[in-house]
Amino acid sequence: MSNQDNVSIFRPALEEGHEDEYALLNQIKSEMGDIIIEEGTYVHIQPRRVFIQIRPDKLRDFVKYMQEKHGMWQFSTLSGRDLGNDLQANYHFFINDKKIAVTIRINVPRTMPEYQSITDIVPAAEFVENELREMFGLVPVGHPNPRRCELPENWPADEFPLRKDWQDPRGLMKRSQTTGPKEVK
Amino acid sequence: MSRLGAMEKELLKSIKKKPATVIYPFTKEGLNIPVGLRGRWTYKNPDRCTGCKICERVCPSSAIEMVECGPDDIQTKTGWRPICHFDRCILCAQCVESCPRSVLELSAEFEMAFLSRDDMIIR
Amino acid sequence: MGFLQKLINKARVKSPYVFHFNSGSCNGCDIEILAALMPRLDLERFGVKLVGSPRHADIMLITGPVTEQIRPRLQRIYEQMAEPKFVVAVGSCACSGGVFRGGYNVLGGVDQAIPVTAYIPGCPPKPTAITFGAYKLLEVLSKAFGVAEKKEKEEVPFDITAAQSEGVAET
Amino acid sequence: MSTGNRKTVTPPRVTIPIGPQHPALKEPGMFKLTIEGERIVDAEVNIGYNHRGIEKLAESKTHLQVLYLAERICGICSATHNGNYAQAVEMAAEVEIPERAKFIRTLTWELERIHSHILWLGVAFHEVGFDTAFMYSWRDREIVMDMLEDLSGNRVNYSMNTIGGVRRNVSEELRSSLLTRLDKLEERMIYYRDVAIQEKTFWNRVDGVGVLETSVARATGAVGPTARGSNVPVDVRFNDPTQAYVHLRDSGEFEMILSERCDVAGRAIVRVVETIESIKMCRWLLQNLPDGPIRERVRPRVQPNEVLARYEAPRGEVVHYLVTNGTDKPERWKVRAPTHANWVSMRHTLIGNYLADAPIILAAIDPCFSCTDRVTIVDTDDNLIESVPLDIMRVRANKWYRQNGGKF
Repeated sequence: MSNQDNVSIFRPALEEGHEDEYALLNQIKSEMGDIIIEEGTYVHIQPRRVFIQIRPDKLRDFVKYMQEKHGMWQFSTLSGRDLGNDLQANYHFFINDKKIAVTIRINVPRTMPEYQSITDIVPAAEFVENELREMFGLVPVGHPNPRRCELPENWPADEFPLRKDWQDPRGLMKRSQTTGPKEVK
Repeated sequence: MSRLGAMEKELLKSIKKKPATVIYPFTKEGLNIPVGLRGRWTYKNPDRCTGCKICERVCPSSAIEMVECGPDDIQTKTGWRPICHFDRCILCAQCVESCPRSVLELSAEFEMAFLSRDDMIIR
Repeated sequence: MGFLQKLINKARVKSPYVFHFNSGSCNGCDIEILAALMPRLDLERFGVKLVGSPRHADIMLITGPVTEQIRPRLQRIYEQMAEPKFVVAVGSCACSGGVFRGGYNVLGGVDQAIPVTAYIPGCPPKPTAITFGAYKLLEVLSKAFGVAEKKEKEEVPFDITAAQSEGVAET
Repeated sequence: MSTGNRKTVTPPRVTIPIGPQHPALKEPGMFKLTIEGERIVDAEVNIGYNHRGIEKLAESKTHLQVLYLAERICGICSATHNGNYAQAVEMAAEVEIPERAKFIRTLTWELERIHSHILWLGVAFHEVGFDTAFMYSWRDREIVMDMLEDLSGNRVNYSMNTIGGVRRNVSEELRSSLLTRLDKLEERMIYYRDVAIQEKTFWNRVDGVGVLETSVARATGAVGPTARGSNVPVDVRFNDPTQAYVHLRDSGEFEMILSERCDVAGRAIVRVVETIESIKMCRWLLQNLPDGPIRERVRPRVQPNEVLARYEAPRGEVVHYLVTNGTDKPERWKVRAPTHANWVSMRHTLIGNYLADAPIILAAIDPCFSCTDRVTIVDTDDNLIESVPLDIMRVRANKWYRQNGGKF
């Protein structure tokens, strides 16, 4: 699935000093255990950080469950990662009452980078889901307002600059390393 | 909720006050020029420079370039010396901090305006 | 040069109207331009006025490394300005791209899109540096237009180190 | 039949794009307002004029260089991104920085908040046509700018933080001079609080304008003073404290500023009161400044890790998601700036208000703001295009208020 470098980035915390986080994670595991993927689910060594990896097709169910059961209404942001064979979307939420930041992540295969959009249940995700589609080519299916938001209008639709294999085919990065004024008509 | 007087008192007070404006550029009096202001990049102590290229490597905007010492320069150990393309310099002073022998400095000179990018190379 | 033309040039140097354009900058230079127009350094003493439309302006102050999205708009606005027009690049980004050199969506400097008259380096330049830049540009312009004043104003010599040891200037 | 000749007069629906030009301040952005008569019925935000590809650029730079790149994301919250990135790398490397460094870092952050809020206050005064107070507040902003310049050596991009601590120490002399100037600043800020609340020139223009209900603010993920002005208790300084905020919270002297008003006035009050609170925090930090070293050596290669660093910037929550991979360069770095989170809620604050209020509502979220400058009015019926600079728009707005509001 994921390449070897990414396995080692997980630095789980000891139970001691992170009781609240473990209590939350264990409750979620007992109630929604069937959709959680153990590999990327852990309590981070930093205080108040929980990372949960779930099955991509259950994202909407899980977000709804978290909103109803745990009062998770504060949405921070959405970030993508390129893992090689997979693309990853990380939804960063913050549970304001328990003061715990929850990151929900899904891995989707690079050949079929599609998953269900959550903009209708979390309106705040509208801009960032658009941004993720532009930058990584991760398509949120069912997004109510898909449009270009960050990249220029003349950007080709099949180029995603933040993917690791984007090799700058038009020499844009070299062009901006200017050393003197350009002759303009 | 609303009442008169919060603003009017202040307006009257300011009649007696000195004007807040500094009459720069005719005089620099009244300007705040603190110690350690990060201004123009200078190659201050060329005799100490060894040409180690650390400054070139740490510069976030690749403003520093190492060139071979000319005949008039003080010859460094490796035969290279830094020059600064000041149009790219972001005045972060990381080169000053990273330099092991305090060769470089950002001086307090802040009055800079150029008509061409070629004039902006500091040797 | 006719008398009328001379008068117009003189007026132009005495009171240049500036237009400020952000071509993808971080706002640092923008607030410093604004700070130069505020009570401390009141750039309006030189007759400099910030206007909202490029059609009214003589000088365009540009900040930022010129992103791909803003480039056609920048060029269009430059074309809209009436002759004679001058462009001042304020800040390192506008001069050369600064720390954003090598980005895929920036051009790296205003001079990659439109001709630039003067560069003010600094990240961002202090309001005093912007004032100095404006002052210097006016000097250059008045020479170019042949309306330079005969007698140069004498600058009061000022010792920076003395001011620093005095400590903080009172506001 | 008489009814056959009757004409129903509906106000024409007109779309007004605002931007992307702006002679005043901030990022180029574009707002498409759809209006019926004087009412805004829909609003759409277009961004991307300022996209510089920072996240891609960062992958080719070392952590130390990204620190300076991060600083230049936003010139008004430069210490925010700079410090938050430094703190993210420290968390990833699992390094604890010295106490004194934490205090100085927090002090820079808080001073920056003061300058940013005074800047906003000035802009808000300007947007409602109260230029006297605009000039006054910018004059007094120079006090805090000088403080920051004395502290760091630059007025805007402070470069105070480095990985493992801060770069400059606070001398005893500077400390006492900062404390004196904080007193002066506090006196001025209390005065501006009174001006903001009691001057009807300002109050009548912001009272009940741009309402954002608490529930909407929660759902749309509003952050910072926009959310706190709608009584949503989000403030990372108290909810998820790092650095010296842990001590500030534990001292119990400081509290989160909330307002139940939900309108522009609420946001203004939150900001002004927060500035006064920030001044108190700065004083507390300077008075309790511990002794010791100011930096810790951190090896340039950072172990593989992933961190989520959060900090409350002047405009709201900043999130840096950093993945390191064992080299001296970041593998992935995601930045969420606060204004980005506020775009979604902006639509709701605009809808239902008068066009005349649009500049102040746009300014009220402090949207790295200057987007509001040149306005193009496009009449959908005959494609008549009229270009209106914001200052003319502002004059029209003031005139409209004189005719219809009548409270001046």
